[in-house]
Amino acid sequence: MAARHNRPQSLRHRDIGLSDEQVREMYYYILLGRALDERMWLLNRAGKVPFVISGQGQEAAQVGSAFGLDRDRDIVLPYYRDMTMVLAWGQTPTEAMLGSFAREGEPSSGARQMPGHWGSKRLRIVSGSSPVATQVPHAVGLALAARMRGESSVAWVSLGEGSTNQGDFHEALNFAGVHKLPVVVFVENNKYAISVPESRQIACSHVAERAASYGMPGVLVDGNDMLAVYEAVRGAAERARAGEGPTLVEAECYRLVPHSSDDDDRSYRSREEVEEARKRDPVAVAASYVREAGVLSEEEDAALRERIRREVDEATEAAEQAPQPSPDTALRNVYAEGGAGAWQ
Amino acid sequence: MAARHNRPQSLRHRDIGLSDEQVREMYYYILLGRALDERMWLLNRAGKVPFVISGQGQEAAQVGSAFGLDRDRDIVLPYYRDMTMVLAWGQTPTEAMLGSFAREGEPSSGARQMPGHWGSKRLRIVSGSSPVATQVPHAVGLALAARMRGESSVAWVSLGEGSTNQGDFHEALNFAGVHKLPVVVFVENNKYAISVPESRQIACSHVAERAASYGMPGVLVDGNDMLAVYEAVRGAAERARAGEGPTLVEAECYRLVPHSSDDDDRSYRSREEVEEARKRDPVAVAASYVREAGVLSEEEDAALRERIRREVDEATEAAEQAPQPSPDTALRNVYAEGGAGAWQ
Amino acid sequence: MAVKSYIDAVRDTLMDEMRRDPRVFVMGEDVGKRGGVFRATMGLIEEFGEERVIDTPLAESAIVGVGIGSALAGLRPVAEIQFADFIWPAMNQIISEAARLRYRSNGDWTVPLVIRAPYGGGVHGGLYHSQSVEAHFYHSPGLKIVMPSTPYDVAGLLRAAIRDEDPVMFLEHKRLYRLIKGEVPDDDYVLPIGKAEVKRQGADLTVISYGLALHFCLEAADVLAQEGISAHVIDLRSIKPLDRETILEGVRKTGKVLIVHEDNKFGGVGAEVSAMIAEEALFDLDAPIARLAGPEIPAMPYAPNLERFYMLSPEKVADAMRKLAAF
Amino acid sequence: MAVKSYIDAVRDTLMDEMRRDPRVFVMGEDVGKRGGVFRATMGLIEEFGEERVIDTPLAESAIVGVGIGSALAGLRPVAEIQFADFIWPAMNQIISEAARLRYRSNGDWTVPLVIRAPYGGGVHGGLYHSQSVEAHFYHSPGLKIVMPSTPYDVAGLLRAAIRDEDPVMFLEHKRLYRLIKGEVPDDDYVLPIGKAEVKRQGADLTVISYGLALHFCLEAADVLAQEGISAHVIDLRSIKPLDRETILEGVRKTGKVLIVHEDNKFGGVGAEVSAMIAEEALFDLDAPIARLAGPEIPAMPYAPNLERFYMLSPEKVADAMRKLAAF
Ligand SMILES: Cc1ncc(C[n+]2csc(CCOP(=O)(O)OP(=O)(O)O)c2C)c(N)n1
Ligand SMILES: Cc1ncc(C[n+]2csc(CCOP(=O)(O)OP(=O)(O)O)c2C)c(N)n1
Ligand SMILES: [Mg+2]
Ligand SMILES: [Mg+2]
Repeated sequence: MAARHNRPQSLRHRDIGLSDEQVREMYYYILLGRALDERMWLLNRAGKVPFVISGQGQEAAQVGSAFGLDRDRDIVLPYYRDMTMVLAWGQTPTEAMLGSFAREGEPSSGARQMPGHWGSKRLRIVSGSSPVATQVPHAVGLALAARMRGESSVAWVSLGEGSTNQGDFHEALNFAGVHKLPVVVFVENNKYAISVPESRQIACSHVAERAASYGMPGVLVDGNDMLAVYEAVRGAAERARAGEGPTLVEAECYRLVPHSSDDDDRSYRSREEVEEARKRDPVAVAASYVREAGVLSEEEDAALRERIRREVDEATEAAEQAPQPSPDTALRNVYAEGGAGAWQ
Repeated sequence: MAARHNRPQSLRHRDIGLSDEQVREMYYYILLGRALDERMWLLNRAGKVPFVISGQGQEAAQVGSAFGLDRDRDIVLPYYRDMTMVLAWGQTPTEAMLGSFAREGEPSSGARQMPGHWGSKRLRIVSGSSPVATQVPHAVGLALAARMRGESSVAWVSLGEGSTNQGDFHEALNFAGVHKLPVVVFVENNKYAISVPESRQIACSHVAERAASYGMPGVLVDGNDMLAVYEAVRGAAERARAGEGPTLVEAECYRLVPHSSDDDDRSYRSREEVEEARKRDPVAVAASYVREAGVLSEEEDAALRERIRREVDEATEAAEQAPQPSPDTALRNVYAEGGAGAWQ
Repeated sequence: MAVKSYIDAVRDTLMDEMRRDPRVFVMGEDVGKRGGVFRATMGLIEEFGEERVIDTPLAESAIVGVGIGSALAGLRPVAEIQFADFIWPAMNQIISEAARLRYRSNGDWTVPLVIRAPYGGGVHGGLYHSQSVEAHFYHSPGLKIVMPSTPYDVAGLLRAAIRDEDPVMFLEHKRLYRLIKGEVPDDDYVLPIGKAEVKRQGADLTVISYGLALHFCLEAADVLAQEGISAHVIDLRSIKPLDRETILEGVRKTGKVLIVHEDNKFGGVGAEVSAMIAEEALFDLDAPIARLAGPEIPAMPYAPNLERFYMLSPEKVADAMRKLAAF
Repeated sequence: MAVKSYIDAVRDTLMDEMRRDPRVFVMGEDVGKRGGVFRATMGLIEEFGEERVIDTPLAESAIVGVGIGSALAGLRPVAEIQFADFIWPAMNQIISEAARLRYRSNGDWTVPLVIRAPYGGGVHGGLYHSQSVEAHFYHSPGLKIVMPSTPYDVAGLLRAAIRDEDPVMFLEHKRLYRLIKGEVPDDDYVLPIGKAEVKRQGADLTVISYGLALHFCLEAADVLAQEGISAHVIDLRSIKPLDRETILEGVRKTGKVLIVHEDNKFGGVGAEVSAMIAEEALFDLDAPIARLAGPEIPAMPYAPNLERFYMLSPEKVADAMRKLAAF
């Protein structure tokens, strides 16, 4: 379990080895992720993009993860809510918007996949799919390969708490545990799997407890606190790099919006519950941290938000103006090209 | 964890509510299971039966289970090593032998399945398959049905320790845990999955620890001790019947023989290790218990063994003389019969 | 007689069957308070409670496997797989268990289980919310597969599936949910599984289809009728078993066959239909057996024009029909 | 040139490829000290150690899924599924992931993974150690499926599979492991995936098969030759992609086609082969396209005479050939 800090907040980030600049950067990505996400909902409600799947409420967990890893060598397997993670990992707002609009040049899939299915070999972001938890064994395989080659990279993979009930989660974590592989399994527990609350989904009290089944440490961390997450993930990554094996990290968050733009959450949770959760909104938590820690003034904050608004505008415009991929590209990249196009 | 008993052995079975007669009966089944199993190997080596999969070393765990349940109402989903379990549950030696010889009248499958794939609706033994762990969700479904109908039956399901790595194990136990269903999941940990030792198979130190993932108690018990197993399974069944939900019981045993008649275990484990394990052979443990507890004299023991030898002979003879099922029965029972035999 | 949408026919039939038979219950992801992501189980939890409308954990193999267990106990579970695309984790339970329990126990144990799953594309679902899955299952003896194309057939066949003694996969084309409305009698009618339906009598060519594509075929047939080409159109309705008689009768009638499905062609349902015809009615044919189906790519892409490229349409079907008629 | 059994060709090729390319490694249940339950990996752990010969936990979805992950990293995993019958828990990883990663990333990520699995019956394996699984996979674009029938083909095609840039299922008929011996060149030859082979030239009818059944067809062709009937026999070798040219050439040559496989008929590989012929060479046919295949039961039973009932044999094939020749 993550240690609780009682020191004055203003020192926390330095205590855990983060510079003021790094904290400002983390804060920037949290704001950027939120702003881009909110814009996507607006575009959806305006009929411009067909679908949104949202990370609102999980931004701090994602940014904490990205900064806790080594962005120059680690490999990440994000899930569909991880837009803020992939932004912090190097994808651009325009790239994300190209996904929402499903336009040519979308880097993850050539607009073949729904939004949120991140991927980029260049950035070491492994292409994800929709069936949940399938990415977990992939992460273990990537970690296995790193070990076989004597590389020191770590594989970080994320999923929702409901998805930890899939067989693939179990099989993959056990494999990683037996072979002591350098993996960080990061569960973004946002309390719901579509409409099903954690209590009807998971028989134990915390996902982190599942780690015991796999002989690895389980770390429970406040997912609304970017610094706590940073510390937990960095610790897990260091452990992995030191050859001590995998760690399961559970970040407690709350899904602040409906499951997706096709969902209406009023039938299965009360407005009061959502309002209550908003009090711990990670954007607000981060904002008050940077303010109180004195790393960002009110004016700087306003300027930053303005810069982000511009970036989101530009991304939206660029994506909206991009053409659709040409229809015949649908036939490409089924197999390695240049090979015999035999009867399949 | 099961409590360790320090009282004089002679009182143990009465302390846990078993009569002398019941203990004799348990002992009888342990001997019968072993004798029948040994005969099957002889028949295999003589070229008379094509395949043996053996329960040697797991007899006490199986008999303890059968007696810990209510044989008049509970439902069992045994796995392929559970011959002694199904004998104690009501199948006859001849029925088991019909399976080995694959002859007409074999009750579990009409000789369609390999030996060891037990089944009988009459006896509430659910037909099993070869892919491991698929029976665990079935048990959960049977328990769900019992609860929906207000019946007080418990579903007992067994599997090997290696099989607890399958996704189905995880998914099923979580389902049972969330819905607090009356299931006893019984793992016969015989230390090997074919050639792979527990240490390369399971990342935690005991399978019983996995229970924590599913919000249920995990009980570790000496699988060579029929009384300890009896107590653990009876306790789990009582809990289930009282509406308190599922339990995971792990019985520590040792597979005394190769994986099957097609296996040669010398390449992956030492003879010394096997010899060492034989010192805790459940048959010997049971024999010394009944002797020391004074429930069976030397003469009675000899007579019992003689009776068992006869029963095994008779079963062998009956099965050997039974005809093969007629070939055209292969087409029967694909669908409910009487229905339209359309083009499939 | 009420006019209903396809999805209302699903929901109302579930409701009727649950009222009729206390052994019937539904289980799946979000089927409870949420009423299913498509609302196919809306209102059920209010009437039947949490015990008979079970929100399961997110684990398809358990959904099917626990369903099997309850069916073994004599209940009549209707298990929902939220999208057919997510059925693969349950493959082992479906193929090795549900389809085989009767056979492997020589008739002793049976699995009267229904697996409902929305399938199909044209809904901006991308690679993993658009798939057709029937061809991966139709090769497995022990299963039945039903794929209705109208609200009337949904009600009659879902009733049949729930009352069947064997496992039935009930595949609902999700594009049809709200696209198609039709008359549904209020009574308790049951349609036999394994019977196709001639939707339109014709003399020049025979078109065999099911699901959403069937509607495209009917639209195309209307267009062709105006061009003087008369199409005989068959809705398979059941993929397993297939209705040999109705198909062969259709072949003999026109001598020209076009099989149409959204799923990709290689090894799709059309392969077996064609092979059966080539085996049993070869000399009734006046033209090669044609198949019009999805392209050989792993699944339907998301971008609208890529999706259109994949999907069939009345125009694509009409073109294929014209070509065959002109042969 | 050495004469080898089918299984020795598997093992020796694995050994050669692991020596040649440090990226190649094997993983699966009992592949280490035990050398595989069929001994296909015997001796590998002694030479290459535990890091490249990995005994995995008993979990097929992880075997394939971890294999995929390592392939994404640029390694060349050869994952063994102990019996093809136990591949279903890995279905999601195979269909939704391995087969689709290149496509879904628009060519960015690739999965050069080989999945080896012993399949097929006639080995007293009963319902769950006898199955053919090819038809459940051949409908999925993105996969390749190879099913060699001789030691020569095993070596050439396994090499091709390991060097392929895409996922390949390499299905080995377990009855052939020790039944069939043949010459295998010592050099590093590679056979192209997707090419069938004419095993015997003939004029009266064309027999298309693969795996163990191919050998029955060749035996039957010998018998029929003595009766004056000349059979053209094609070994498909690759199920996906199929070799259109060689098949159509065979059809044109004789005008009569018999497709033979051990797997059950409905929706089996023969369905697509037949449908392709009915689509592309209908007017070359002088007889209905015949299929000889396993019966429509969930799987092969255990009792010897039930197994015989299921299995093909040279006699059963010869009968079907005679019938077609006489048409
Ligand atoms: C195998 C599978 N089954 C069902 C779905 C449909 N589905 C998409 S998201 C989701 C809920 C996931 O919940 P959780 O894991 O908690 O992640 P969250 O969406 O809450 O972040 C479901 C059921 C799916 N994508 N994959
Ligand atoms: C899904 C699946 N994969 C592989 C096998 C092949 N197999 C049969 S038994 C066995 C080992 C099982 O080990 P364990 O669960 O410990 O049970 P034990 O045999 O030791 O009693 C294996 C791998 C199988 N039956 N099912
Ligand atoms: Mg969640
Ligand atoms: Mg074991």
